[in-house]
Amino acid sequence: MKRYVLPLAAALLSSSSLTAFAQGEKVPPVDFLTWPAAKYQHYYETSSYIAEGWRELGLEVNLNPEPFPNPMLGKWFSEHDFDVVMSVLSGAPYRMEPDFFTNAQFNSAHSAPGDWNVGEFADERVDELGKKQLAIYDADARRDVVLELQEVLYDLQPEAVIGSAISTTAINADNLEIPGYVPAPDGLRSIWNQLEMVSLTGQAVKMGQTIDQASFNPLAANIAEDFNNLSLIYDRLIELGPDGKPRNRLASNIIVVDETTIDVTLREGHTFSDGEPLTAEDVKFSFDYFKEWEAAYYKKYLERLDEVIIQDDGTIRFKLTEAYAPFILHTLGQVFIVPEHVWGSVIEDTGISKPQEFRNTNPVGSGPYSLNYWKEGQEIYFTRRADHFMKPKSDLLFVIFGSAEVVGAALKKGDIDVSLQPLVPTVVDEFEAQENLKIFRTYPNGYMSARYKASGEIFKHKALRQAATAAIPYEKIVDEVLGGDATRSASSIVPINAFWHNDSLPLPEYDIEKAKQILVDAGFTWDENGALHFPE
Amino acid sequence: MRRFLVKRLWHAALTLFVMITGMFFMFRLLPGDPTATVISPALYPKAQAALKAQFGLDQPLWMQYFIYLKNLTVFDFGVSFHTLRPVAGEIGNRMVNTLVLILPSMIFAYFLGALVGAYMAWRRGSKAEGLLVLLATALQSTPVFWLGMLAILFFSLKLDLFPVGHIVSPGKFPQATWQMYFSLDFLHHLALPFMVNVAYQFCFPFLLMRSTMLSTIGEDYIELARMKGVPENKILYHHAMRNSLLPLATTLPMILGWAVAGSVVIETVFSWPGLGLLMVEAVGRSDYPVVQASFLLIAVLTVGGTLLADLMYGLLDPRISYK
Amino acid sequence: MLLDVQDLAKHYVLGEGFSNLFGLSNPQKIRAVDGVSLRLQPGEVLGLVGESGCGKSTLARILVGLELPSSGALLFNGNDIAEDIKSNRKQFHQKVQMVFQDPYGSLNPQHTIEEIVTRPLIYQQLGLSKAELKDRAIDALNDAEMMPAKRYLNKFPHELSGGQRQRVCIARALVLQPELIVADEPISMLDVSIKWSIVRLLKRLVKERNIGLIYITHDLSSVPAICDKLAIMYLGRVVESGLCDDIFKQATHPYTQALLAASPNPNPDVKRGRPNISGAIPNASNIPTGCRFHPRCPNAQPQCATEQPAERHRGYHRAECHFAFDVKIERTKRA
Amino acid sequence: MLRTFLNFFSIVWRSYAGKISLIVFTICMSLAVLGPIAAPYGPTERVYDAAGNLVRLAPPSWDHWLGTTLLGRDVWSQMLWGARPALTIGLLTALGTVVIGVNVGLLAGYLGGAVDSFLMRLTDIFLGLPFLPFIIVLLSLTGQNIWTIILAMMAVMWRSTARIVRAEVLSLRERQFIAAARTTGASDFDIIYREIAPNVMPFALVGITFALAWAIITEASIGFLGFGDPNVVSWGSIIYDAYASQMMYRAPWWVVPPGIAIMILVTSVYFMGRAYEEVVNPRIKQAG
Repeated sequence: MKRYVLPLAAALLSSSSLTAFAQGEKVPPVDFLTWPAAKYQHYYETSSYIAEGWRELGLEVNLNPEPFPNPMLGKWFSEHDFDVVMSVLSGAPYRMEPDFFTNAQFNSAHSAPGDWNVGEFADERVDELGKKQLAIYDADARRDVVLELQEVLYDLQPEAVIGSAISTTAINADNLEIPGYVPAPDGLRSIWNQLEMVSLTGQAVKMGQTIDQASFNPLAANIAEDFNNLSLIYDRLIELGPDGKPRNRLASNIIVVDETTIDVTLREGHTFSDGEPLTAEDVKFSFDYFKEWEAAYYKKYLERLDEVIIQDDGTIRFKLTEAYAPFILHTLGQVFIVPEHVWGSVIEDTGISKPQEFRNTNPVGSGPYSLNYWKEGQEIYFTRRADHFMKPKSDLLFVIFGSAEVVGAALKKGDIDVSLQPLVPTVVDEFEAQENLKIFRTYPNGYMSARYKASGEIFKHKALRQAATAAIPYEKIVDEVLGGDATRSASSIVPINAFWHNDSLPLPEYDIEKAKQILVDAGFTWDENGALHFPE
Repeated sequence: MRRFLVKRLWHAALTLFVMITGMFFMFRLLPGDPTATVISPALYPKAQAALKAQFGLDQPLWMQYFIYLKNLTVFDFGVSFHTLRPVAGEIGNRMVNTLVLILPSMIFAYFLGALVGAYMAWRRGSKAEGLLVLLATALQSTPVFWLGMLAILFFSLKLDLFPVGHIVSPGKFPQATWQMYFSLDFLHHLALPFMVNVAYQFCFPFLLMRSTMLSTIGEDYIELARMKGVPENKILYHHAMRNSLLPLATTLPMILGWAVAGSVVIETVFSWPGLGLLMVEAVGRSDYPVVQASFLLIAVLTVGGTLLADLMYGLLDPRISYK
Repeated sequence: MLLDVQDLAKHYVLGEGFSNLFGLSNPQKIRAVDGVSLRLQPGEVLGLVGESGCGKSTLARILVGLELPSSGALLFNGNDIAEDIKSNRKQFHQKVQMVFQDPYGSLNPQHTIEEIVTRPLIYQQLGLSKAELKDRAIDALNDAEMMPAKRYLNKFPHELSGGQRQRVCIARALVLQPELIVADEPISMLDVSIKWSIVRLLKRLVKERNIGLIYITHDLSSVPAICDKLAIMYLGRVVESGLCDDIFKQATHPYTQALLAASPNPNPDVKRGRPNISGAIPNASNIPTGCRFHPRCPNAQPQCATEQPAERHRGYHRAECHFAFDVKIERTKRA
Repeated sequence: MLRTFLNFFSIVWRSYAGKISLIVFTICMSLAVLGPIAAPYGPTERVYDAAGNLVRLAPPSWDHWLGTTLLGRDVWSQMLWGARPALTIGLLTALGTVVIGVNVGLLAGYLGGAVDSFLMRLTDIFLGLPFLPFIIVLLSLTGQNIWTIILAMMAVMWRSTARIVRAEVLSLRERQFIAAARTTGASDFDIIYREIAPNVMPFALVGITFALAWAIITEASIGFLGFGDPNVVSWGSIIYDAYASQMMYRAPWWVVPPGIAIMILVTSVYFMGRAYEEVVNPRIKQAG
């Protein structure tokens, strides 16, 4: 309300006061949607540092912390009710797919409520390049387009990329070794590292976290922690390697026949945990089943899947409705292969109306672990399947705590071996000082940014976006808020995603003079109070 | 008597019904997109629609309400949006955890408060009395979470006497849940939150006992006993205290109910997997079937406590007659 | 005629209302006031005498508008105001004021004397200024012989003696300059030494200002000092009424006679007699048939149990007894 | 009204404990009023040393009496700034609570009948409401700022005052001075608010003190559970900051002062309430 009254009042004032030179309307106060300080201190602080920088430009900035998840998520994703939002997108293996942080976020076709283009950014070149890379299966050829796309985005600045906080976790080295540790973006949560964990106590590896498993039903899952644990129990055709490249898991070979046809050869002789063999029928069943029953999370990834055809015992053909390069990582790399002999009759057996209601507390999967017990809200115990081709080394015990603080304390005391909960950046040295604790720093592929509402009254001006980006005290944020434990990035595809990241782009720097010059060049002016005015 | 009972039961039921209804509509009628509190807006729009249908949220509001009420009559609280687990199963265990923390500590606090309160009334005007009143009030005036934090700081982190939180040690969870409550490990975890809660809850019974005792001591029959030469400590614990216990006993159920409601804070500090913690988590996740159910359960305990206190008061106090 | 009460009745029904929606209990009818007629001229004091439970307090509450009569007429200056009270309570209260029995309970302990005395003016919304309010309060207090009034204005009731409090009550009643004052046992809770000064005060006010006073008491001893007329109430009815002197000299109703016999005589040489009636006043929900006094009447005859006595009178002296003014019976009784 | 307040202070001043708590409370009040002026730094202002480095987690010193926080904020300044929200929230809540509670109690007790039944059922319902859980749910739905926190607390806390006042009104309305007022032409409104209300003021004042104590603690608890107003530094939020930063072990100067401040303030409020209550009404026991 206020936002609409003020410019009007300002306009009336300026027209009556006969200013010597032409001055546009005063830039209205910037509504900066951010996180509540209490629980998300670092996100909130980051936004407050950004706001301070912008105030130097003559902008009036109002921080608007909203409770998370609601209504903050609602304002962020559904209502797009902000001028700037403190966007913090978490990393995930499948988000290594370059489409996710570029085209999916900035293509004007994705501006609907609930979709990813929350800033309602629209640019023809971005749309065009985005569409183009989707149809290129050859990684190198596709890479060129993705790099160019990043360049265009760098110029247009739909958001100011701050960087990503390094996620630091720790283990108790007295009880645990991880000989084959790989620096995956998801660190100790990565299946590649969990497979490598060796318990020195002869017991299961005890890992502390704060979130309980929601369910072991892959059709019902929709949060990251659920998928992590599901992938211990169920196999996928493809698994994203720690380096961001797809690796074969159940698949032994993948051939892109043409833009809309992909053939997958299945690993031979693998069985489910109940001893039944895993066949091409199970694979076809799984994809058809997820699509037929509209598993909520997978809906988007199965949209372009037209048909699954069993070529012969070991080969499955996927027919797509249109070219979709992310299909391999996003679809083959995410759909779990479930046994047809269990799920095929689950509705009749249990009397539920759809498979999403199935609790699946005793899951039968082909993965490297099987579920031993699940004390809901307290503990989950996975027993390793020694004969699995991924060669798990120890049993895993996930212990659920009420808060991250307690997980940290329990690790310090030796009650648990691993803290899956990232340590708050500023306490890391305290953990490092303790001898038996070993620190793991991981560089996630998620990132923080100030996302402008590019369709909004204020940030529809490209120059203002560019100037705002140059008025952010990046170094201070990294040093003071994130305790130095952060990497910066110029692009939304962060450096850890090395293959797709465009490293030719210079990091944006805090340069208030340059920022002001950009504004001057674009015709912005300041009044006697130092408040910024739009160009005439 | 029967009419009194029926009336009180009817009032309690009415109270619960209004709360259930209020809670149901509060979630759906407050400003903002009602489903935004239910389904993560970050989900792909089509996925949102699918989820809405899955949870029955595509039905008209009044239908949802009737379905909700109908299911409540068979103790079906719906399915958690987060875990997809029937809420009833989820909260049952949590409630037991809350009760094993709150009940013993409250009863102990009452017991201790009554004894000390009676003794201090006897020694009224002494320095010890003044000090204890101050201490008890100060403890009651301290935010219980802060007390808990200091306890963790000192007893767990510094002296390493107790675990920092949680209900059993990781990996020590027995196969059957009931076994847990009888394990030493469990008691070890219970100790610190138990002590903190006792310290916090001690004040009320202490002051109540002290003031009732002070008025009891002034009564004639105590003087009479004294004149008859009954020993002082016998007068204290036999005559005076017995007659002062009534107001204390009758408030216990009500205070218990309130303590359950207040367990939210202490469970959060000690990461105690009880009903209160579940509720805070569920609020954070907008998992409102769980919020509604745990709220309802806590409400049943508080309403039940008040009801019980009312009935006890009526039963135990000969001066009260039923209307 | 200042006040003309005609056949006034107040009946309560117990056990009715919500709790009896389902006919769970038998409603009981209580006839607290059961057909009372009274008349009062300005400047006159009417004494209303009876045992507790006879309905005199209910009658008083009706007269000051605290309760509405069930039936009967209530004429004030010739106008029937029974209906008027409902619609225009405020105006009615300006004309009729009450002095209560308990000077401790009838003053709001949280108010100063000034507040207590000015509140009636405020409630009446007369639109007086603060200064005017104060002046009128002082006048009223002076009239009630609280002198010097200024000294008492900021005091609280608990700082005053019983007699002073009753004067404040009277001042509160006077401040609205009423035409009629109903005083319900105004001296029964006061020390003997103060009683007479209050009685004298009331008497003086009535005469000086020409207002009507209904003086309610259960105790006949103070009556001759103040009352012009007297009405004796028994179980909701006036059983005997007339000029004060007539009644004291020639009481004709056995109940009045019993009351007179029981009342202490100011002359200490005269031994206080005992009432020659037995038992307690019956419950108003269970009024005896015939003459309502017959179960306790020393002279009761068979007809008393069946026939309700008609009113008999001699001049202004009236009585409800089958044998009223019957010399023979009187003589036997005196014997 | 004013008279009752003055009376309150004079009664409290009579006892030894009351005197001390009144002094303590006055100090807290003046901190709340003057604190922001006296505070060397802003509530969220970061402190840099001469070299331009953030002064992080500095232990108490002459420059920083209570040390600094993880983000380089002066704890002493935060304590001073935090007094105001604690007391504002507490006092407003207590006042609102009592205004609602007294009115409900007056109306229910005086009007009786259906109004009484309805209001008492309403009170029963609110008495059965689990206090903190209800406030959390309410805040999660309506947004977290000082005003919703105050409203949420008020919505729950009026219940006990209402009950006590109603019981008192039931006996007051039978007193003769009510009939006396009625015969002078007082309307129901006059009787409720001019005759009865002054007599329940002592109960209201006792209610205010206990509500104040409760509100201060509850506000801190809400902050600790993460439902506090994110734009306001209060004693509760300082504790939460320290807790969430996992710094309480390393920086006791950060977590201890706000807890002690709350303890001292609330204790003094309790003692004032009790000192007054003992004189005014020896019958009612302090209830939660």
